[in-house]
Amino acid sequence: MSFELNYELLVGLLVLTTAAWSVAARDSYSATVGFVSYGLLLAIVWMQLQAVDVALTEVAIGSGLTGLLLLGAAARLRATERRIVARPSIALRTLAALACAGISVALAATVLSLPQPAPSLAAEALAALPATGLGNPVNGVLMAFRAFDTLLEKVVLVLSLVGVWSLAPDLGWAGRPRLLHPFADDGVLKFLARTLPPLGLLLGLHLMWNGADEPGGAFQGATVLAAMWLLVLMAGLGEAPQVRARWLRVAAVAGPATFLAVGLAGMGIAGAFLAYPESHAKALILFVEVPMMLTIALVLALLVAGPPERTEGP
Amino acid sequence: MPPTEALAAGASAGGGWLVASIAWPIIALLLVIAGGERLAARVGVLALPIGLAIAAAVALQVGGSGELVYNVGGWAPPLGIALRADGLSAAMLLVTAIVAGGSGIYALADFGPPRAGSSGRTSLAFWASLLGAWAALNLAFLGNDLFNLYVALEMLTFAAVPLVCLDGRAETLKAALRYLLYALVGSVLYLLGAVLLYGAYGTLDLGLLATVAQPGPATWAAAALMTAGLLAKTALFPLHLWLPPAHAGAPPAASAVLSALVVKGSFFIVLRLWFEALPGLGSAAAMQLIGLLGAGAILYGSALALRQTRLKLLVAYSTVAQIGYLFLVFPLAFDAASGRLAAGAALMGGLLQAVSHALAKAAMFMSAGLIAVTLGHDRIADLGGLARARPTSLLAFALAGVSLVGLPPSGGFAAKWLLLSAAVATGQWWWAVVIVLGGLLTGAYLVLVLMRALDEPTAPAAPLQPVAAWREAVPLVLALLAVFMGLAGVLP
Amino acid sequence: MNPTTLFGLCGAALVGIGLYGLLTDPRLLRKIIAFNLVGSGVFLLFGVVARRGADAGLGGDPVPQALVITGIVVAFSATALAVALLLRLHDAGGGATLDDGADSAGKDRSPS
Amino acid sequence: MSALLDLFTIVAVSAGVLFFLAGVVGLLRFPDALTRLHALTKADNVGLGLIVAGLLPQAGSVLAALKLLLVWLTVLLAGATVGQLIARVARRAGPSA
Repeated sequence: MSFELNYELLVGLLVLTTAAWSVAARDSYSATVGFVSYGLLLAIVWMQLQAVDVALTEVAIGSGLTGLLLLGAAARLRATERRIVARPSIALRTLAALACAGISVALAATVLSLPQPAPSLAAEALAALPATGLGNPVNGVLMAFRAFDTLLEKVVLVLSLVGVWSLAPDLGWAGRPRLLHPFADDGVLKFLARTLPPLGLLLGLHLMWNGADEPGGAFQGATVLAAMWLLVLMAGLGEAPQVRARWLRVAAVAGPATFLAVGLAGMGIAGAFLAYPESHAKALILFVEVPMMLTIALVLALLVAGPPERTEGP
Repeated sequence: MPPTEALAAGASAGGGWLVASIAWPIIALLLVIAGGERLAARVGVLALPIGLAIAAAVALQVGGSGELVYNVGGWAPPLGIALRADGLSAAMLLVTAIVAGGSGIYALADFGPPRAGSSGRTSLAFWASLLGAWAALNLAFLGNDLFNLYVALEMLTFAAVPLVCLDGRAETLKAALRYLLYALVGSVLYLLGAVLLYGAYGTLDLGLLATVAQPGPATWAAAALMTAGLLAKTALFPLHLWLPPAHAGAPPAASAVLSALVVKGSFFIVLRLWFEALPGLGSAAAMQLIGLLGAGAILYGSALALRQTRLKLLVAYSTVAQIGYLFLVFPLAFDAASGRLAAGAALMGGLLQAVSHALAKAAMFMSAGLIAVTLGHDRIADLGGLARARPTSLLAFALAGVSLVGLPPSGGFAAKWLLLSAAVATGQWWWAVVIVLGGLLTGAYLVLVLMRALDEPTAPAAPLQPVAAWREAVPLVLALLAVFMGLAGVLP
Repeated sequence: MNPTTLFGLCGAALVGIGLYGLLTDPRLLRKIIAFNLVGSGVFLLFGVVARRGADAGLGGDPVPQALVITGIVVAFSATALAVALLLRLHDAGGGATLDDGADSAGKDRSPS
Repeated sequence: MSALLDLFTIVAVSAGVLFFLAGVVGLLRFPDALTRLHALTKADNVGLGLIVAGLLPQAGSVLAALKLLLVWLTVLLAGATVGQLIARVARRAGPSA
């Protein structure tokens, strides 16, 4: 067995251990911490699978933002969860364990049975990439070949934001999201929230700009921006916006609206919905990515911030 | 391949209507969010007739050419995503536009522009969800790519869940959360199946899969996972537990959309999967199993509907039962000789059942809602005097019932007749017994409601609440459509 | 066995671990975490499929890689909606489980 | 020259790893939050610093080297902040935590 495989075996085992921990831990807060470490380890796996774009997304969203969301919830539910004692009986749990193990084994067997050499669209994607003016094939898939999915997924994001907002109590509608992690009076956090965001802003834009040709993209960049904004909010340096604010609504739909408009324009100028004229493909894609990044950053941060709850006043 | 060439290779004239039918509700959705609570209802109501016109245009085009195909971005599958419409999709697009339109008009009373003092929260949430669900459903009916359909399923979930708990009561929140968990697990299983298919064949396009898919462990595992996930989302017995509390707890306009349309989205994808992508992979045993679950749904759902004491819950359990009929299509369309699923009377029966149930169930939830508003409650035992107090709504409820039971000339009759004749033609008499028995049980629980409603008032009733006539007209029109759909006879 | 296959088995195991948590833990927050485990297991399998499809000088098939990115974002939206629902339910006095007696879903039920 | 640089890399990275190891042992063995934090921050600051220093000669370009330094500085900033925050919570919760 080579060193490489030993290393990979170790990473795999760590991933499974942290996963098992986040299921088995008694306390939900510990389980969530386990889940965050799990996400970070998973990103290493993604690197090993030569999927740098996915690794970035996993760290930023799968582990980072999801972790923030879950940690906040775990803290708020701590007292209630302690009272929950009813668990399925040993017999039922054994049955469930056997069933799940069976599914895993069947799945593993299926994976082992997949054909070799594996079918792939890599060559097609690479051959078609010049028409998009991009150098990163993953971004080519996201912004050109399967741009429709990407557009729809922005709509999904905005829709889920409305869904989260719809959970506001009626009295809270005029208010602002109550952050899950109120640290308002902490000087240390304020210091971090003043020093880090300029750097974060730079990194976010760099990720987006670079995404055209190298790993990264609007998503990963937007997540960094969202994290910076959340940091500022958590440190009490800024206030979460009112969900009724007009600028917020416009910014929330700016990304998908621009994407859709460019897509519809493509019907006239490039012969199909979401097609780009070859000479201007890259410019158009970047033109779409800027408002999209704004929307994604905004929506991701607001999804973490939760429904409006606080009413105005002291 | 440059976009223009790809376009020439794969798209049909008039395919732009397919894009329009998905893009239009999205445009309206974005306008609703940007425009704010005050404009939400106005934008929504204006969007409805235009959406109906687009659906009609698609139906006309499909009627002319039989099939519409559109390669999005000009990229042909397997690299790109194709949209495709046939008669089935056209019919579903139309009924979705009609029911969404009806719910929208009906909802103006509850979710219209916010009056002074109200927050406008529910108005924004309702219209955004309605338009989002509409876009997602249209995508589910037109999508021809497994991952694109996954996005459609998720979009449908995120639009539907907030509709369940608009009132914010703990029990509806619980119902919404249970629904969300079922739906998420369902879509993750579906996605897992899609992953395995891509791993085996390198494409997600339904049409291409049909040409390359072979029987084998990966294909079987994928088909099983996807079907299980989609059944959970369609609430087929025994995965129906989330449906009654979710559908009965929602506001009536939302219940109508959820019960009439949302469950049909995932059902339609099951149809596409088995009839388009993997037609030669069904085994007689697997199809009988799906049929068995359908039969279980019909009998169990009807029996539980019979035991309900609340009108809205009865209507919700009736949905559990009616979903069962949809899945009888699978054993009935399976041709044992060739080992393939064949489009024919059974499939047409299933489609008619989906369409007529959509119209009838929307009518039923809306009239049940008006009855509850009138009386201030929806206890079946205390419906006495309703025939005099709210005759139009009761009539709409009864007419919708005619279609659910399957009496001629209703759409429900045509559907059940086609399923019955397919059962007879293929010699599977046991499904015929289930269909007839289900009809009898449906008749029983509906007649019980009607008998109560025709009674004299039992107790000194609380002052009856007024209901606008135009609101009563909506379910009546939908119910009449369901009843006379069978007469139209000719469907695309 | 090569590393890609190893991670494929890992993904299959993650799906099982997550499903187990989803089925047996009555606490909703834990169900949400477990759902995320299942989701990431599925994504990992997709990543393995992508890596197996390494071709034309690319380290992996970019199509599934791109789809996983979309999937991760959708899973995050789902988690956000579920957490918001759970916290609202908690504030409305509904507790932190779905256990409410008669109509409790089979898989969500804690036997008494 | 390059052999010397390689040697430097090996020594520095090994030393860094040693600090991380010590930090992990401390995290697992020390009795309370503050002492654990003490062990952990050493690993973060010095350990990572040594690893980054060791990798600098291998970076290949000035830009890459600057990026490595930036990584270290960012971790320092975040680590210091989080350490402070945890310490405050631990102090508020009392010595038993």
